[in-house]
Amino acid sequence: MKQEVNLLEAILLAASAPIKKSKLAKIILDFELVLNELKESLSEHGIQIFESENEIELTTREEFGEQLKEFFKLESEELSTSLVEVLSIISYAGPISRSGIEKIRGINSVYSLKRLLIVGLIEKVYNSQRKNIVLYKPSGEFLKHLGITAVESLPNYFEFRKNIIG
Amino acid sequence: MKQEVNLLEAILLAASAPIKKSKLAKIILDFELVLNELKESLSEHGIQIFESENEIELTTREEFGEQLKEFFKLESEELSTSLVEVLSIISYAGPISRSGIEKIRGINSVYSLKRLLIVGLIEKVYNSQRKNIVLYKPSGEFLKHLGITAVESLPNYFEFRKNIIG
Amino acid sequence: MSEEVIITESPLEIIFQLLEKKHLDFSSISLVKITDDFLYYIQEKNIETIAVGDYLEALSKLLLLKINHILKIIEPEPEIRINLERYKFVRQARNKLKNLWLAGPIILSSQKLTSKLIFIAPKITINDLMTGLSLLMEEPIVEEKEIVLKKKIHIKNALKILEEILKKEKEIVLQDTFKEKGFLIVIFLASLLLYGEQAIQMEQENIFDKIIIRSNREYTN
Repeated sequence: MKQEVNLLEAILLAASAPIKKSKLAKIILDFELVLNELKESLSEHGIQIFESENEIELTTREEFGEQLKEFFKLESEELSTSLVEVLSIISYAGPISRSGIEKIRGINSVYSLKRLLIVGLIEKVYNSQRKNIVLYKPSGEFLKHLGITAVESLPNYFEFRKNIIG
Repeated sequence: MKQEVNLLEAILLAASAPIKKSKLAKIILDFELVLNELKESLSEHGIQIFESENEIELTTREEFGEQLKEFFKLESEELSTSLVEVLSIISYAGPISRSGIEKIRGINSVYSLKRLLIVGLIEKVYNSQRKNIVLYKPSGEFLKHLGITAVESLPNYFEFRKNIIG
Repeated sequence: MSEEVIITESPLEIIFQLLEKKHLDFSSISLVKITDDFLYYIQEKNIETIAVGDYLEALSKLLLLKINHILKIIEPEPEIRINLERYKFVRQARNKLKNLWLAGPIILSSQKLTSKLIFIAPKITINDLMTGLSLLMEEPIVEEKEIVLKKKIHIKNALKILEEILKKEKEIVLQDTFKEKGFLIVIFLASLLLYGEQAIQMEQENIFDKIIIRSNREYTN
């Protein structure tokens, strides 16, 4: 077991990217168990497993955000008000379609969506029943930037969601 | 002390590249002590501190070399549609920058590039004039696998290239 | 990335800003008070062609509210108010998110650009490569088409054009004279302004029928 846990850790470091759990499960027996062990073994460390619905990744722990920002001299890219607006609708009311966003904003939002896709802050989700409907949701990249693992941790999430979706 | 050890670990993960000890010692008190603590805390893990005279780096443990290859082999064998797409763009429009690829696809492509680099299907090329710009081109091994020696031999090369570069 | 960033601000945002400037809430009566400001804003600003229709729609909702107010018709829940009520929360969410964004990045991934670990011949052939690419080229991205409409249209210019034409023609059929959709909308907005000044008459038999515009002015050539 210990071997498997360490192998998983090594794969995640080598990939330097999120990896599909389903792929990992193909070569790691009892994957879920191994994953939990790894999380456990990292609980006292400066690094952690960042987990989304389908993927996992090795990342830094949020409490070091400030210090890492300083060490690597990182700055948030300036985002225009329209971009933040579309991003907040997708974060609080997503997954949501383009027409849903446009109904809320009262304006064509195609440019903002394109830009957010390219910078990797949002992702497309395809509806399993209706393949031609594209929905948008915030990307793991965006959540990591904010230091959260799920949209539910956003401030006033449920209140804003209820009022925006209506 | 624990905090410092964890900070060091987080820095090393985020960089995933060798960092000068002197640079780290500027922000971490008792650096040597902290470094030893970190080595100690990773002794049972799949990742380790690789130390040279002036630098340290977080790397995978050598004993997993073969298994890592096994895993990425699996990845390479079943390339997802998005990986094939990026590979096609690089083959036909390369050498091309990351932002060039993203402009064509309309979607952030950093993780696809990382994956293709690991399995040796693409290579980095540095622009002779502007050293900080990384361009990507198909690897020689990949071309050989396709049975050609130069990208120009790809079917409809010039027509497709013109179409996608625009 | 030095790409042209096109700002398309929500008309609801503009309405909020106009209200804030006058320290008004968004009750129906306040909205009536800023209708002219909104109209003035549309006339003065360069609005992206892609957004003109949306601004026009917001304007029509405000105008409806104003007409109802003048005629003392009480509408239980004016649509524009419902939109603004919802948008108020979008603005709040936006401010929270903006601050969170600026405080980041908090969690970092490895920034490493990986390098070759192995080479494994993938199970793809030259043809797969070509297919991957042709799919990309054929992919019908509806959104792309709209991006072609990049030029800005100033309402003032549209007014000028419309007046020039009416000088010569006296009477035109709107849809036959202006074929391009984005432009048609702007001209339509301009004609509403002229109609408001009683400079023209507008006729439409049924909804979706063609609109006939007739000049009331006597032009001396």
